[in-house]
Amino acid sequence: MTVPVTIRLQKEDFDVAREVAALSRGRTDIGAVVSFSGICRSDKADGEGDAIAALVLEHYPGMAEEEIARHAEEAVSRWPITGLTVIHRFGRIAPGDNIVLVVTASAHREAAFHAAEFLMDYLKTRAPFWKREEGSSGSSWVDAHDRDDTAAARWAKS
Amino acid sequence: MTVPVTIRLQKEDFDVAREVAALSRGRTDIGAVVSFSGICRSDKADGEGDAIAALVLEHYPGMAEEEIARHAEEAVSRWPITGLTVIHRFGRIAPGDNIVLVVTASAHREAAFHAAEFLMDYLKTRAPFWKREEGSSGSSWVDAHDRDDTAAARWAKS
Amino acid sequence: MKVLYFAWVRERVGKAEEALDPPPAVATVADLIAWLSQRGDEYAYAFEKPKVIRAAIDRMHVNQDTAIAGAREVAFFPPMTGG
Amino acid sequence: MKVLYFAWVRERVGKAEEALDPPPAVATVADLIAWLSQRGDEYAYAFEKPKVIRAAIDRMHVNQDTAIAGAREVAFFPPMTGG
Repeated sequence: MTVPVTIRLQKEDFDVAREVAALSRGRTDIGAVVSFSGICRSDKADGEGDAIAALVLEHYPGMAEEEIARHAEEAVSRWPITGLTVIHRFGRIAPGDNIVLVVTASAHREAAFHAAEFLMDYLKTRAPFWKREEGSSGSSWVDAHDRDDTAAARWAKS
Repeated sequence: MTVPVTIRLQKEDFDVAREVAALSRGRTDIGAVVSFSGICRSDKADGEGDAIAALVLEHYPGMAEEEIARHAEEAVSRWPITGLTVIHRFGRIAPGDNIVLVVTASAHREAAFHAAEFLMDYLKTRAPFWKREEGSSGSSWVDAHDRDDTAAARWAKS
Repeated sequence: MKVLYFAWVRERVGKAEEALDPPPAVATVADLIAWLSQRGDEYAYAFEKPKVIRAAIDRMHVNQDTAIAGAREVAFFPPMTGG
Repeated sequence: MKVLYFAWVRERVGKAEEALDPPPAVATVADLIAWLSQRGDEYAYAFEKPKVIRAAIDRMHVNQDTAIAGAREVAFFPPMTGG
């Protein structure tokens, strides 16, 4: 059976409840649904200076969808999941607003948790998105974190 | 600052979206919200025989709340989370319906994921709830899984 | 002391709770299980595999070698299957 | 070949994309970075730390020693910070 995979890149906000319901509605073979919502914080990524006014997310149209699809496919092949959804916003996002959503469904909780963590770690390090912080004193690009690379590395197949 | 912890045992269903929103609304210090929904499957826990008609969840009133509260407190002390919610239903639950919800919020995704997994592993093995499966040929208590004990054991402090 | 039973332990004993006053020689949870097992067939059946039985004293999980002195509420139940 | 720039690479180069036809001696992604760096100050600035720059060929991540022969679309960008 084909596992339903939904990938959307959009400027608009998303509705966590609708996406969770979409993966489980009308099915009785799903025991676990994990959702991860990534939200814009107001503190700067480097922890210094003033609060940010907004994040601006730039992406590589075309590649972003394809790269996420490749990792979604890998998640489906590695864990017995029954459905997954990835939504990533781009454009201007205010503190407190949603940035990214990953929802995974499975018969068992381990698979749902692992697939969601795997997808988030890869979104952080491999999906072609770049964050710029806008503040009262100008704007600057967010640096990549070594700890995100470390987190992603744990999923590498030996 | 006190971390908001919500624990509810109830017969009624819950609303994932409302609980996710309650943890993050009006705050700009939260970067990650993880939700886990445990859902009633129609296949029997031992994989044998007919589909189940319903699960009936019995619990130990008083102890269940206290036991969940102890683990919520431990999660708060182990990870930098900014809020958590645990809702566990009891009574009769039909296939496809919600059983349990854990929502964790944090500045960072690792803490939110770890705290949610920790709480679920402990709910499975330590919270005083017992599932009975009702089917066309009678009803029977669900056996505990060794793999749930193994999952919970990984959180033990050395 | 109030003794509570849950899930199939409750079903086998045939009641959800009762007030009991075990003799002083019944010192631990294991002693209490052994003492209960001799109260009748329904108890013997409920506790036929004592190692499977989990216990709580005053709403805290305890091992079977825990002393019951001072306990107000002792509960017996199968391994938990919540979540 | 279409060459794309993103984030601060785009800002430094001063454009989002351009069509380029590098000479045959430019064989790898690293060669292309070196060749671009000599096209002007804006490129030299964008690629001043070539090891930091990530590259994709036809929308797949590649290492800088990857050959560019046959590439339709080459993209340069900083380490990703999505999610």
